[in-house]
Amino acid sequence: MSEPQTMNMKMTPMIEVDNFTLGYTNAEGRLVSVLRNVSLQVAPGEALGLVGESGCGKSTLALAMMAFLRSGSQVQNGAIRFHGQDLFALKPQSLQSLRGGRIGLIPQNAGQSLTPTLKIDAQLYEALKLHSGLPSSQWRQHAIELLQQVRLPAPEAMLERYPHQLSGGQQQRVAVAMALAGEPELLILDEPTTGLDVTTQAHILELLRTLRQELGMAMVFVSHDLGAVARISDRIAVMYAGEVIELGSSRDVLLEPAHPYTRALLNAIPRLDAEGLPPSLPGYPPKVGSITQGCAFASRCSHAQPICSEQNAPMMALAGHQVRCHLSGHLEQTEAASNVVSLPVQSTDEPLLLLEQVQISYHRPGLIDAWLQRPAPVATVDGVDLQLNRGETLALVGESGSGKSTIMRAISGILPARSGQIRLKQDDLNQPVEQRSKALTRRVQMIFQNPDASLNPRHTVFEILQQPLRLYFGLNHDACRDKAAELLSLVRLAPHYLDRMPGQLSGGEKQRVAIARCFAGEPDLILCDEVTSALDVSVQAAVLKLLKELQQQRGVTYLFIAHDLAVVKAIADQVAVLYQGRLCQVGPVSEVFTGHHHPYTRTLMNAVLEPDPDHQPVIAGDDSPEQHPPARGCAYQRRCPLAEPRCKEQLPPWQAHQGNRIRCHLELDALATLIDRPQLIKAVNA
Amino acid sequence: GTIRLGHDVGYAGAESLDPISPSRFFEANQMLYSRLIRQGQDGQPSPELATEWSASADAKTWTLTLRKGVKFHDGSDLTSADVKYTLERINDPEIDSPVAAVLGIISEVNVLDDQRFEIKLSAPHADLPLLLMDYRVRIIPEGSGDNIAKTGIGSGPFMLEELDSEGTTVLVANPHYWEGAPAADGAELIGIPDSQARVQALMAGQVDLEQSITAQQKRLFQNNPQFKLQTIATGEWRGLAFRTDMAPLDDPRVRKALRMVVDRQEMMTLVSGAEAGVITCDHPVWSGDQYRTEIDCAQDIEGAKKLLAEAGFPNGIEVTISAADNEPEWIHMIEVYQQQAAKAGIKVNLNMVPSDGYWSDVWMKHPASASRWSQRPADQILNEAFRSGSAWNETFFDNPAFDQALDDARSELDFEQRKALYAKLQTILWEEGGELIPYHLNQTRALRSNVTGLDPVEQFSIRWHKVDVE
Amino acid sequence: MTAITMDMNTPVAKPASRWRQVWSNLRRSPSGMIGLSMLTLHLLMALLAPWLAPYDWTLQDGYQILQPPSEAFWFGTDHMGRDLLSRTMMGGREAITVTLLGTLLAVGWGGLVGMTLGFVGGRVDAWVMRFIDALLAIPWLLFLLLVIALVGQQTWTLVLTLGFFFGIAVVRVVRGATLEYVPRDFVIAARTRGESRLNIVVRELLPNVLDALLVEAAMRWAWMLLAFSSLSFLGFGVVPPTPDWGLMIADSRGMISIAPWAVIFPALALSTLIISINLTADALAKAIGLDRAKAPV
Amino acid sequence: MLKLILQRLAMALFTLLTVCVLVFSITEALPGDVCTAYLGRDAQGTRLENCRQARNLDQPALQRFADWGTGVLQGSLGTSLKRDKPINDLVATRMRNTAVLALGAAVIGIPLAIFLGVIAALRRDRPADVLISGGSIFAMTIPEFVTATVLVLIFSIQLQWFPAVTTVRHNAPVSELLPNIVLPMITLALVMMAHILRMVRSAMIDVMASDFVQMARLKGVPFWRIVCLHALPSAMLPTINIIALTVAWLLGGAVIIEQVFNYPGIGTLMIRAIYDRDLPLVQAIALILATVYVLCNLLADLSSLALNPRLRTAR
Ligand SMILES: Nc1ncnc2c1ncn2[C@@H]1O[C@H](COP(=O)(O)OP(=O)(O)OP(=O)(O)O)[C@@H](O)[C@H]1O
Ligand SMILES: Nc1ncnc2c1ncn2[C@@H]1O[C@H](COP(=O)(O)OP(=O)(O)OP(=O)(O)O)[C@@H](O)[C@H]1O
Ligand SMILES: [Mg+2]
Ligand SMILES: [Mg+2]
Ligand code: NI
Repeated sequence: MSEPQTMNMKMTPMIEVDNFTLGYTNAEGRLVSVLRNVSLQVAPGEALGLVGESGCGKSTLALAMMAFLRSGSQVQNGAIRFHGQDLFALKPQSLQSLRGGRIGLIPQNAGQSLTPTLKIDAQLYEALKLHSGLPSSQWRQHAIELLQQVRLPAPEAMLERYPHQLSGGQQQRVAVAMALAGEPELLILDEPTTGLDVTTQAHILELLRTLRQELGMAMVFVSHDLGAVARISDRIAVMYAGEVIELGSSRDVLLEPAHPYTRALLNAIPRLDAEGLPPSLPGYPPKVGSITQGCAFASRCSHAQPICSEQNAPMMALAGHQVRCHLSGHLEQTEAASNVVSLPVQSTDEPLLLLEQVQISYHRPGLIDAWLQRPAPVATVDGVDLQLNRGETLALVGESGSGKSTIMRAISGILPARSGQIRLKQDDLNQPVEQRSKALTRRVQMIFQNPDASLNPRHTVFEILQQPLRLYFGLNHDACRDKAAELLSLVRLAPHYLDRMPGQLSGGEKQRVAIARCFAGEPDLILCDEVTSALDVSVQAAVLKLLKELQQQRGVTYLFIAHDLAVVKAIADQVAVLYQGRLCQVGPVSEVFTGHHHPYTRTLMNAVLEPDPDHQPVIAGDDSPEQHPPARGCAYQRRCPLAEPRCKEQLPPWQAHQGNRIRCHLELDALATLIDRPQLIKAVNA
Repeated sequence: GTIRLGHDVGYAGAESLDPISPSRFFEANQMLYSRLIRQGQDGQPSPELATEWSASADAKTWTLTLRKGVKFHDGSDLTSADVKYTLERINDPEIDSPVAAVLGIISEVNVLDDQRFEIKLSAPHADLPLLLMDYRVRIIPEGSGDNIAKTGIGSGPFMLEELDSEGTTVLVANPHYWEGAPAADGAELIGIPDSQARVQALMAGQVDLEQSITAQQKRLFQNNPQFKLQTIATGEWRGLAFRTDMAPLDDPRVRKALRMVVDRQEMMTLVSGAEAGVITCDHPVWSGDQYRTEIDCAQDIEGAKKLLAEAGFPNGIEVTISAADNEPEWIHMIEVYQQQAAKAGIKVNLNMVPSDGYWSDVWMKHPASASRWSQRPADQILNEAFRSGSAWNETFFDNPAFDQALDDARSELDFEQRKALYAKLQTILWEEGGELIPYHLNQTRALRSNVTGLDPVEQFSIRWHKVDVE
Repeated sequence: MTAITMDMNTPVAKPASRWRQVWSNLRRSPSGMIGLSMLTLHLLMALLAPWLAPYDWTLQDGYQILQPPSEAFWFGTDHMGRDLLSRTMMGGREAITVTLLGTLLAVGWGGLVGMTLGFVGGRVDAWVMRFIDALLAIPWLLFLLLVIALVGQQTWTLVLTLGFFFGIAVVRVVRGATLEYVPRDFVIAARTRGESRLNIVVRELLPNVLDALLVEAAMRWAWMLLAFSSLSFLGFGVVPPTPDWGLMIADSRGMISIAPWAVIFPALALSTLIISINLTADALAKAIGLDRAKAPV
Repeated sequence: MLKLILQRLAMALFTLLTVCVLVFSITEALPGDVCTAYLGRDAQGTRLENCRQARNLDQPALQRFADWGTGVLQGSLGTSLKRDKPINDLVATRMRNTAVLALGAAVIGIPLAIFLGVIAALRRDRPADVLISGGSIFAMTIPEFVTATVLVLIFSIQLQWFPAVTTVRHNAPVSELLPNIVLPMITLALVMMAHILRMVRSAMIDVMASDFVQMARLKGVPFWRIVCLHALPSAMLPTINIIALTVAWLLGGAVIIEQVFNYPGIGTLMIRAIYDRDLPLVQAIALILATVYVLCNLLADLSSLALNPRLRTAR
């Protein structure tokens, strides 16, 4: 997209949000504003990105653009106009034909947004019937065309399926097809790629880009992921606490952010090309309705002046974009590089955790299976050899379903390994957790992905922290309380949090409590399962920093699971790449990211998105996930662009280079040369 | 028209048309079969199949003459042989009928000719006709015993068409009935176990007649021109049986005290209704019986207290009565009794027991239990319920003078003397007996106004051939 | 400012306890408040009826049989001349005592067994659940009548019988609720910590299942009251002369056309009680955040 | 899929076996037997012994259970001890009558309940909902014998539209049963509807708040199309099993309705059989009703299979 084009279109806005304020009645019965004085315009054919932390009102705004109000909410002020027509003044009839017709929506979670009891064809036909005016005889043909357009393989077969029979990426494509059925002028995308795999995400974004080029639709792209927004949008609007605080072309906003919030946000994103941990954005966004006066960001802003908390900041025009900040123009340029936190590594050579030829399977043969002598299916995880030294961090990466959590379950003893050795120094970790000694369970602790689920919602923070203290050290109530307060201060929380329930904490606070609980046992090894994936970038940076600091103070060892390579790069000493439960590559971070790559490692790295309009991910040909690991040969054989016949037959050998082990048939040098050939998207996978 | 009657399916579908079966279907049987002797309007024995009867001087041999020209439903003639067969079958130990308890004294039946036969007794009995009046002593054709339960062939006013005791049993008029063809075309006996449902069926016009309704239910029909009510005195009673062989009730004074505290009129009013029956002073002989004696048994709290004090219970006593809800009156009766007895310092407890298994596990086992008896002639009831050693002597009454008087009364041929003896027996029971019999129940019958020919007599005396529905 | 100081300084009022929260939610539901006050009224009545009743509820008066409501007898009299107001006031005592104790018993054992089964899982769970299924497959009335015939109809045997029977269904519901939590991370966390099974059931699962259990209890109670009145109707419930609504209705139902008051007042008392329980249960479920379908078994 | 059904059948058989054993043990433990119940006051001495002998009651309990069990396997439910008739015949007509009643109630009640439940959910907290929900709570809390009595008073005694009690031969053809069935059917339907309605309502409220319904709105699908096509099938899913359980539960408890209306169904037979201590009959009825329960559940499972593609189609 070139700049002049965008400028031309601004003359005739397609959708115009005009000083729009929207409120809802909260639990106390007060009317509070979720969106405040939002003004935006989208021209025909233009793509606008809408970014911000969770809860800042992005979805609310997006839905309002379809004249949809969630229950309990009402328009307080302003209007939204589509081609000059006030959407909220429309009659239900015309609204119905507008929605799904001229304005289409692609929801965040297509899996839950497709009616589970209807086949794909019925749902597509419905969209065609309502919005296309085609005779019913042509529906099928057109539906197939639509599915081809979103590059779904075997469209005829897809029509016959139910939503649950599709993978997440396929569901998302169906949702796109359905939106396209109405031939919309404006497409609203509410986090269409959140929750998808890195590789799948890259594919969908690429699809959306090409569709836009082909069809020339306008788009409103909602996301909290600046990387994703950078890929799609011509212009970006940054939202904070229900306000648009910065609005401008992608390039301006991403490369020359003017608002302190935008800057901090961009800084908090870990990058593949940077060293160390990103600096975190302090504090949390205000609660809805708590800000009545002044700049909403004032309390978190490192540049705040008295005026900030007294007067509402006006939208100010700056070169190329608009900023809602009293100090705009007076701030110095970005200080990104200087802020990166770098902490020295303190690893030792003392091996702590050892995995040898570990095989894990969920399959439990039943009586009937044993009787019929059915062969057991291929193990979920197989042949895993890992060694982890005290004080080190080993990151396990891989797509969803690659068996990362499964390995962790085996180490924690919830799902004992079927064969192989797992040892913590001298102690045997092969036995299930119920049979382990208390001392041993104390030494291995776990932190979970979703702090909502890992904290008992009915316990106070104190009760949560008390459990391990009581169990391992037999402390009485008062001693527990002192110790618990100490633990909270360790994770930078004040003692008054002891009496709160998890429901009264923010996501980051919850994760801190979970970390405190884990450290209560004074463990040697901590298993971290995607501990930051559920958190906003700003919070993520703070949690990562906390983990790193604690590791230094306490000399603990982390087994760190993540699918975000940038995060891995920031925190880990060693990386193990897992595909379909089989290791592809293991080695020190520096080597893995810069040295030789296994083809799969390369695919993962190419798919990473960066908040930079010039960054282009390279996409592997196929993103369809596999059901079972292959029984023989290389685990990656089916998707590998370099696959050879022997890959299907023989298990590849380990090849080592400076501590970087790669499991591949190809010579290391061959890997290095072959892999840089550009890989193109295959138009339609047959 | 067709007479539609409800019945309570008392034997749960096992209803048998065999008149002497323990589960006899008496609602049908009284229409299908005839007795030798029936109760006349005056309560005295009157001719049915037997036209004449006479006793020998020692009252041990009776000679009876049968009516001429009576035919069974299958067309065969009724003869002395059929009677002999019927009576002997009753006493057949193989069949083991409960009716044998009534006619057990018959030792032999001899056919004199087609119309005449004689009955020989093992002991003198001056009132054999009263025994033959028993509602179960119905004459069946000779040799029909094995399938009578299904065929229902008798000489009554109606003939069986279909037997379905839980549903609707259908009877049709017998055109050859000896008293003349019935007025109605037929009868339907409809099984309705729930008594309230029977009353509702009557109110909704689905049945024509309900044989016994409670005093409260009377109000439902009283001022309604669509219905008529008939009230008939009967010998039926509900009583409380105290075992006389257990302390402290082995003392006759205590027993009398227990019975003296009762205000019988009030009890009747509350339990069954103000005019629901005839007050009785703890003896079983009912008002329609020729041997009935009237005693004064007004409530006497002071007297009861005195008796108790004499017996060594100046501070009163406590008794526990077991009852179930087989009979709804029982519970109500005990509730009233609780209240009345309390005045004399007698604490009455109700021990509620399951209604099934009541007769086997509670009655005659617990120290005190509720009881129920249907109408029987004086001699029969006094023997069955109070003679020492009798199987159903529920109070375990053991009084040699009483037993002696029973024997004397039976063999006494002079009516007045016999009556005096029976009066003595009743007085003994009032003075010393263990059973509280507050009153004999009236039967209240509700019927639709379009039912004709139904006399206000107890149900076994109804002349069904006269009844019709317009 | 940094995140750390910010967290320390945020003024937080000591947070309201969870139950206070539930209570304030409950207070905002009009139907719930109606239900709750009706329920309280019923319970108070049951508690204080012997002192409040205008007449002796067993006092029979042959001259006052089936009197319509009047100044002397507000609810009229029954077929034994007893004051219906007094009897209606007393008529809930036995039923409420039996069913309340029965409910506590049912929820107690059902909840414990259900939670344990849900947590233990595996073979034990499978077999016990088959057995529970079989118990549920027996027609409920047959089951109750058989057991009552077996153990008799004293108050405590009724409590035991009803408590046992209604607990069976609780097992299923609670097990289902437990299964929702067993795979949650906080339970896994407790397992990997090495907590004993008992500790996990009591400390981790119970607080979460408590909501479901509470709503379940209220619902079981309503069902049990209905079942109890059915038993009384069939003569297996309360022993006279203790007044009981079910018994009073059964006794007078034939009289409904001439003495409707003898049926209406006890029936009204019974159904207002059950309605109040239902309303309270619904509002409670909502206040707790559990707007779920009612399970009949 | 086939495996699933086979598994369910095996489980059902196990359930039924357990039911038989349980009921047998309880009835065996009861005080009194068919003879004491039958003979009443006459239950004494040789008469009692003869009666017991004639009914094989002198045999050990296990033996009798085994005999009965073999009979069942050969298709005979045994002989009623009290009535001395084959249980198969006794139960067949009774079961037919109850089935007619239940089916009638279900055919009227369930669709109406679903309809009202949906309306109440869509008009949540508005007058229509308050009316429907309030009515259903009220209907739920009135014992069925009160409802029945009131219906009889109005429709049979006052208006004389329908018979107050059933007075047909118990093996009368269904056509003869029909007028008798109206009032019991309405009573049963009322109780049943109230429960189902409430369940449908809350399921529907959940579904209407779900993502895919919101999405359907945002696709511009007309309201009633959303309700019928998108929401209702999903809302029915959690309800189907509960509907089945309700129906089975009510059938097991329809005794009171049958008794009040003198309806010759299986419930009244059951009560009688318990009173009579007619053990094989109790057993047979328990077995049959348990089978109905199991079948209802199976049917519900199959319907959810039909409604829920997740179960029907493997991924
Ligand atoms: N009924 C309601 N209607 C509108 N807003 C609501 C309602 N209930 C809660 N909210 C609040 O509105 C705010 C904005 O929500 P919204 O879903 O638009 O955020 P978002 O930016 O899309 O966040 P996320 O990234 O988590 O999707 C949130 O703080 C939310 O808690
Ligand atoms: N309880 C289970 N029973 C059977 N299979 C399971 C179970 N849990 C996971 N699996 C399968 O095991 C494989 C690995 O799952 P695992 O949860 O370890 O993946 P993961 O790498 O942690 O993925 P994610 O990033 O989505 O968390 C997947 O194919 C999954 O379908
Ligand atoms: Mg959102
Ligand atoms: Mg995982
Ligand atoms: Ni600051």
